[in-house]
Amino acid sequence: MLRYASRRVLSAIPIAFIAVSICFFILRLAPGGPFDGERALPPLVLANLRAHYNLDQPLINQYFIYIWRLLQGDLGPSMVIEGFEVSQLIAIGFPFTLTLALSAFVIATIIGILAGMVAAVNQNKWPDYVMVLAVMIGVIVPNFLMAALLQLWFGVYLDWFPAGGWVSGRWEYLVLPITVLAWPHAGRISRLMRGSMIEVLGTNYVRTARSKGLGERLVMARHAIKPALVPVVSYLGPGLSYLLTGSLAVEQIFGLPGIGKYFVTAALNRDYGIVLGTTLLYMFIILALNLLVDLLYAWLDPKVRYR
Amino acid sequence: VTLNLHNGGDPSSLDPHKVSGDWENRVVGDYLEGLVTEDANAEPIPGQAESWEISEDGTVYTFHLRDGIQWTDGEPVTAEDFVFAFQRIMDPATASDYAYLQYPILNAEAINSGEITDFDELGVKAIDDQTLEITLEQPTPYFLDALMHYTAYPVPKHLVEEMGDDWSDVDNIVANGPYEIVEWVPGSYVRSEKNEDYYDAENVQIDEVYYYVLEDQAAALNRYRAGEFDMLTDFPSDQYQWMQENLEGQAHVEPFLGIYYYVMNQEEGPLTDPRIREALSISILRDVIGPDILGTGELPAYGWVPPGTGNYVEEAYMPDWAEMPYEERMARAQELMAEAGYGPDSPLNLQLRYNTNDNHQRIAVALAAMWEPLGVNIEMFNSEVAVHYDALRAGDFEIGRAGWLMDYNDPVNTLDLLKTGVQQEGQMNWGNNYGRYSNEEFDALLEEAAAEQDLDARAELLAEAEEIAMDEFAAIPIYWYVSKNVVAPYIEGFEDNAKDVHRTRWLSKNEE
Amino acid sequence: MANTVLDVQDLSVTFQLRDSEVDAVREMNFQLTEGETLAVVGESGSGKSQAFLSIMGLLARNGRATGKALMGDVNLVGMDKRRLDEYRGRDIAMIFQDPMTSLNPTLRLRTQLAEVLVRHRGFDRKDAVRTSIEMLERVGIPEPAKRANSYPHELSGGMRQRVMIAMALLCQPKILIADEPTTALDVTVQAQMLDLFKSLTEDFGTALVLITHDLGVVAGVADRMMVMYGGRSVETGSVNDLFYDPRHPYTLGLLHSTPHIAHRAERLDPIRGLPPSLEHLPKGCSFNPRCAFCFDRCLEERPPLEPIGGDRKKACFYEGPLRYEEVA
Amino acid sequence: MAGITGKDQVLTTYANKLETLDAPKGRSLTQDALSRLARNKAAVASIAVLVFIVLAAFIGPYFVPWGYSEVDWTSIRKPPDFEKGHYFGTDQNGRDMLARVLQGTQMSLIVAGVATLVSVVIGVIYGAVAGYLGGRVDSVMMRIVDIMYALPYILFVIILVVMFGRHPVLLFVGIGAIEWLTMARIVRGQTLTLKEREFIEAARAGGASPWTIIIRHIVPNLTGPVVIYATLTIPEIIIAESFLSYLGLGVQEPQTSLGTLISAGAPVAEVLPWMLMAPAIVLVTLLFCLTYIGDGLRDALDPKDR
Amino acid sequence: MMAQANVAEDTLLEIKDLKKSFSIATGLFGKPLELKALQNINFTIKKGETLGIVGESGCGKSTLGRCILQLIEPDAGQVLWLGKDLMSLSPKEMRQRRQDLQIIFQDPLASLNPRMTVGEIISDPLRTLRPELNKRQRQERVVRVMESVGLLPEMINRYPHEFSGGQAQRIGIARALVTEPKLIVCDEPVSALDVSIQAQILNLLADLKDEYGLTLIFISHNLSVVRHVSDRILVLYLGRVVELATGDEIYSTPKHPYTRALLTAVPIPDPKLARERSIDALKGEIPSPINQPSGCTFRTRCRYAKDYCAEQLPPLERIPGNRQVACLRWEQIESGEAEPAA
Ligand SMILES: Nc1ncnc2c1ncn2[C@@H]1O[C@H](COP(=O)(O)OP(=O)(O)OP(=O)(O)O)[C@@H](O)[C@H]1O
Ligand SMILES: Nc1ncnc2c1ncn2[C@@H]1O[C@H](COP(=O)(O)OP(=O)(O)OP(=O)(O)O)[C@@H](O)[C@H]1O
Ligand SMILES: [Mg+2]
Ligand SMILES: [Mg+2]
Repeated sequence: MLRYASRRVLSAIPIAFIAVSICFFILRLAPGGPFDGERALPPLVLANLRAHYNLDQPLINQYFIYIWRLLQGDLGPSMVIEGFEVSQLIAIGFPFTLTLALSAFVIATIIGILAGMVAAVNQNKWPDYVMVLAVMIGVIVPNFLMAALLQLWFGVYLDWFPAGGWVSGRWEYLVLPITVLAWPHAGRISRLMRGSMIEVLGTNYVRTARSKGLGERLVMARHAIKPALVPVVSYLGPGLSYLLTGSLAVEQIFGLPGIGKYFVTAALNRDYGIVLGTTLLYMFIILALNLLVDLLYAWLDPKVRYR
Repeated sequence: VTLNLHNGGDPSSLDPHKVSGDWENRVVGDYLEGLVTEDANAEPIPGQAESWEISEDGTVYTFHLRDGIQWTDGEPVTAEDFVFAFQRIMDPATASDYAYLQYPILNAEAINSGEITDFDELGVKAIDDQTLEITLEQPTPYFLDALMHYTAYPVPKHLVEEMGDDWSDVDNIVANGPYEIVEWVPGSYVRSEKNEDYYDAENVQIDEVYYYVLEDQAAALNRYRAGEFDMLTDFPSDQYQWMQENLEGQAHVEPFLGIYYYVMNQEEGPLTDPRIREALSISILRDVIGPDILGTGELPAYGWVPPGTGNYVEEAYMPDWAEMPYEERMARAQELMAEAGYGPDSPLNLQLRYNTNDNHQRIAVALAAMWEPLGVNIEMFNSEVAVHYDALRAGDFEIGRAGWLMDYNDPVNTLDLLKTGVQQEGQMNWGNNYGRYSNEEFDALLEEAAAEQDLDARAELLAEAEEIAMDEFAAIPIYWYVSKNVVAPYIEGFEDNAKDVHRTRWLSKNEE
Repeated sequence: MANTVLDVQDLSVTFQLRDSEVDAVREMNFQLTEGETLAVVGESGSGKSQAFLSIMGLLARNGRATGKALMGDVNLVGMDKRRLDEYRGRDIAMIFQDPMTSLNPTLRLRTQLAEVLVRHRGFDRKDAVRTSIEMLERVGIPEPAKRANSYPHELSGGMRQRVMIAMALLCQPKILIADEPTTALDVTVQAQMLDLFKSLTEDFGTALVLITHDLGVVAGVADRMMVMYGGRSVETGSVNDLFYDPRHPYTLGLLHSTPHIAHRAERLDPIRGLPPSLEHLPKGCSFNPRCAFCFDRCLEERPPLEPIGGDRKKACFYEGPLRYEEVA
Repeated sequence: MAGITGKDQVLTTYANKLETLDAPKGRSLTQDALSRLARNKAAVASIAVLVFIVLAAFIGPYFVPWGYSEVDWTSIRKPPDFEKGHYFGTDQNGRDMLARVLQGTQMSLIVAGVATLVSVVIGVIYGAVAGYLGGRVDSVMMRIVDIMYALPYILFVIILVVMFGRHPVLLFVGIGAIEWLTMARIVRGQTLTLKEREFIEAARAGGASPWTIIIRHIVPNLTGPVVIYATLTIPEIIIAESFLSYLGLGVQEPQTSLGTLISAGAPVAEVLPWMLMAPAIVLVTLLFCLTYIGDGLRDALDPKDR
Repeated sequence: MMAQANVAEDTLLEIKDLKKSFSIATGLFGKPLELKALQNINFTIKKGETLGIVGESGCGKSTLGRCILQLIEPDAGQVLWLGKDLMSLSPKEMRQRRQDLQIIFQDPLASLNPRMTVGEIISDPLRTLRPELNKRQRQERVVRVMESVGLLPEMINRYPHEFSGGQAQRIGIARALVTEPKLIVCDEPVSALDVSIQAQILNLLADLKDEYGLTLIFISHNLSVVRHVSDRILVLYLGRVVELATGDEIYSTPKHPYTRALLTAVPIPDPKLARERSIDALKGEIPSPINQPSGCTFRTRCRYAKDYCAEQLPPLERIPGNRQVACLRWEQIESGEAEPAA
């Protein structure tokens, strides 16, 4: 297992390299460049700019320059946010996005699992239907709409929470954003949990656990949860990545300083540096997460073995 | 006293030579000041220069700097700083987007293009520490206006020489304007504090400014309503009516120097036929667009130079069809189409490109509906900004939407959009003339006007050019842009102006 | 007479199928006394397991039980699950037939064993684990301390079965239901297990229900025996009576089909015909299509389970001597 | 014993008894599931509502007074007006919201249907193959998925449009291309534990090839999570569609979709509420129905449950 | 060796030096332990023969069966089917072979796909191995095998969890029989069946054997059953063959002390005899396959064990009467020289 894990960790580097390379070339395939805006720049200025960012060189040279810099740990400059290096932007925004996404992730995962269990135990009875209603709202209502509505209701009408912004260390600024992020995640988790839980509740080993008179709660908590978690765990990786990228709408509506927006806007702006930088970052997060998920599988189901 | 300003986008930089947007202008214009600066109405008034003289032929400007002006690190602001700044922005290595705004200066273009490598040949000279002489290529009536632009701001030579581009990092940055930058959280806000060393500091009322980043206008309005912002620099036009009813007097909608228009490909395809261009243009019911479709009441545009543009003729261009009843116009348009061989039975299929945006889409939808009776089938094609302009520049379109906000207050700024392209390295460079309209007479008039000293005569020449282009339907003007601000009732000193520049220096907050 | 620990009255179990119902157990009646071993034998599919699962409140979701199973004066059938949990595992425990699927594949044996003690005997976890390991040792698992850390799939079938046994024994229940507890065990280990059961009944007065097909096992340990066919008990009585003087043709058939280690017959002698379908039981006695002694009445009327002297009961109308040779 | 040997001798006794019994017909899980689904009240009610929505979306447009692209210059951004036949009001272009909602629903139903199908098929097969084959194949296949997660998805879309122009099929490809990734991960996780079950070994003993095992033994046992996740994918697809359309791939004006209508309605929720309400109510109803149907299907496809 | 001569035409299956060990993970980061499940297994089976395999629980019987069918890959050794090594076959060839080789799994329920009806489960091997049959023909066969194992055809649409243990076991048997294989590995095929059905199934197997030369490997704990069906019996202990002889020989003259112990423990279906008899169950710790004792693995429980048993691993010797036994002292034990320890 340790060997498996370390092999996966080592393989992250070539994989990230592949991802960055693919991304690099796809990016250049797309028409338009970082300096295509509403107005055409005079050709001279444009040429100056392109020279400044080495964009006047043959593509393959640019690629090698990028990779060479990357190997030295330099993610290069942002082409649209000119005052910053990509690594600076990530260093500023990423901790925030991560905090936001992780808090939402943890809260939502726990709520989702519990809700799913409650629904499963009361399969096709009213708590099940109510639970479905409550959590599915988060899944069904698109997050930009949810964000706008919550902002209006709780930020403007009721004025319970700030309508936006972020002051370091003040939790009330995060309540609405986290709610918007967490709700759909909790919804999905609870759906997956409900389904697999129902399946597990029908197995012979749950029958055995019940025969021991453990009480329904303990049967759930100890015997049914673990095997039922498999699909939930499968979803954790994609789930967190949705949270990271999905924070775009939340960041934009609540005016938060995260990097979620770069995942989308940088590609639209053709800010090559940021796109590549965030892709790289994202790649590592995904790889780490999925390694964790794979290890979790082995923990959940001891029969699962990796070579 | 703190001003919470909704500033829209995230500044890409604080270096005046690297920025390009109005949201950056708001921040940069508060901490740096040029020779000339804006008053509350955005008219030029003395800034770092106390006074200036202009030579007879209008090509040499001599500026006298104020006494005792200094950077916030205590270094004096000298004429040398200005010389350095102008040289820096023209340096190709700086790769400044907007360097061309200062091309009227002698040799500026040549230096920026690398033809001249000796920066000292630039027409900006320090006579002594407090005297600066700027020489122009040719007389330029709007040059003082151009000097208000951030491309003409000084930079602290001593700092830039010491740490290069890093000088504008928040830790290093110095100011010579009414404010100094103290904090920048990308994606969130920039914070400035009042510069006590500023020469007019005693009249500056606001002590602290937050320039908030928030691109979502609806969200910004919500935060304004929650009391988190004092001023919005934009708002969703759909909310205008609602605001007029519920936030009486707080929404400011004013004419703004800019034009929203459609370009037509005049190099190839059906739109090379002027009859079709005419039909398309006259069949647009422009009056419905501003008030109903957009909701902010933008005025219909029939000409090419925004009303209120300086150095221009009194009477704006107005084609005779503009006054015709709409039915007549439609009848005429149908006639024209029929002449060109199209009609409901033999429809003309056109592709309309616009960049992804709600308002652009609405206008495209409305226009398509207006053109339908002419037998024009519009296929709508939206794409993101980069792709859209890439296609426009490449001439890869039939009709496309475009817009122009004026950089300086002079008709040339928009008329240039219709100038024939120039031959460069074996290729035609059409610049911003996406439709590739080309008329020798028009080009000649512009050239003539450039050399004309007399402002009135110049204005006439330009007006003539405008008329030529518009009569040939070189493009379809649709509406004049408006500026949209929301200002809390307790903010004082806010003056509406056509340039939509409102320096914090002039504002004050009336807290009971 | 010893105390009656379990009194089952008119127990029936019905399963809902897609478009029909199956009566897996019908009107079952029996008593279980302290320290007694009751062997339940019978045809596969005749409702042995389901009868006892229903007492434990563990029927599948589509199953329904009616009747009574009195333990003292509490009726276990249809009892609220929360109250039932007070008894299950402590007073009444069950060893399941299918050891492979009855152990939780995701938990270590240690956890699965110890939790009963924690729940019912108030042990703390450490003690519970220690006691569990001792129990594993008693059921003959080698290196029990190490094995307690394994997961079920790492064990062979027989080992899992012994784990199941250990689990049921931990609380020294009053009633132990062992559903084919030794099928996966080799004879030496089986003997050990049977010894273990014996000492349990003798030392602690546990009443043991031994569901099995191995008549050898029945002969070895059981006091009384109940034979089931088609969802009903067709004959009950002491082991000796039933082995040496079976009164129901099905019991006789069973005894005759058993292979014997001592002599190798060319062919075994099964009961003719197919087991009945519980969905459409034949009219009259459900054994009638396969019965050599069947006569008219059997086709029309269902024989009730009636006492026939001693403490025996049978459900058969045929009163003559059962001599298998006569019909064979 | 005819079945095994062709000779009837051996088991004549049984055979005789069985003459009377007809060999019953085999029934499969799907047939079964349908009948079980019919017994789930919430699911049946949801199906009824869904059918209504589908009918309204496809037939409704023939019965409403306005076309979805027709502009009524006299009622721009007007609330519901029964006299003019704008039952749901009009949008900022003076188009009838009812007509647009119907057209949008139709579009979203088609897109969601096809794209869900694409993503489920690809995701299930990909995930099951990776999980079942395991080892190196699994590693490579899952790393490909990881890379695809990391690459900025919008770029693909942009390039797709540039390379192939805009074509409705591309929309499905585009959406399917993201949504299958998660499905594949879930399926793979499930497969990892399934393949260790003994009945898979039994299937191998029965000579089944890996492919057969995946299709016949693994996939049916995946239905629970797959059905559930598929119902979760649908809202995502509807939103993704509006985003892609926004970027220029997919549904183009004057045609519309539920997601597009909602994104247009969201910013004016306060001032032109009818623009949000109509599509939002349809979407929410639709998705709730699908959720309950999904639950019902899951339950119905689980043989242990009835 | 005589092996060469033994490979007569009628040798169906030959196992040579088969080894299998499992690695047991110990926590996430622990070093895995090695569990030797099978060690140096050698034997042959002739066509039409039934080989019984008995042995303690956990001694590797099921593992052996799985290795023969290539369901798990042996670590070493050969499995020769008609002289051809199954391990060298390509997966595709092996799949074809499976028509001739079938297995009845020890665990009835777990080996049935919970989402297939009985009909589908039984016809599943037919669908792959006999693609030439159409649906109707398959259905017919399925119904017939179901009858022959005592399952009612009306149950064809039920799902596995709706069956009793014995019924599930019969489904497994039916699945193995349906392809008309040449060899069946029966892993505890009748353990959950009542004696009457058990007798039916055993008779069925016997008939198939007589008429079609079906070859069986019959794993069971029920020695009476094994005795009844087997021509020869192989006794396994901790992954090693300790004795191999014909059924009659084993039962009348067991040579290995473990075999002896087994036989004395057989329960007798006669209450009086059963009670009178004192079973001397094997004493002592059952050794763990992970930590096997040195020398003879049985010595820890053997009442005849001597010190030298701990030093030398007894080889599987051929002894008169074409039997094989792996005990250093079998002759002494037989002649009564060896004194059982108290
Ligand atoms: N997948 C596995 N991983 C680890 N160990 C295993 C595995 N399968 C079997 N074993 C071990 O291999 C040994 C032999 O197991 P096997 O199942 O062959 O025993 P068996 O002789 O069939 O026993 P039983 O009669 O109880 O079924 C046992 O000690 C068991 O714990
Ligand atoms: N969940 C269920 N749904 C429908 N029928 C069921 C269900 N469970 C069991 N049955 C049926 O109930 C009958 C009794 O099953 P039970 O398990 O009690 O048999 P058994 O006597 O224990 O047999 P065995 O000795 O084979 O284990 C069987 O015919 C079986 O098919
Ligand atoms: Mg049973
Ligand atoms: Mg086994």
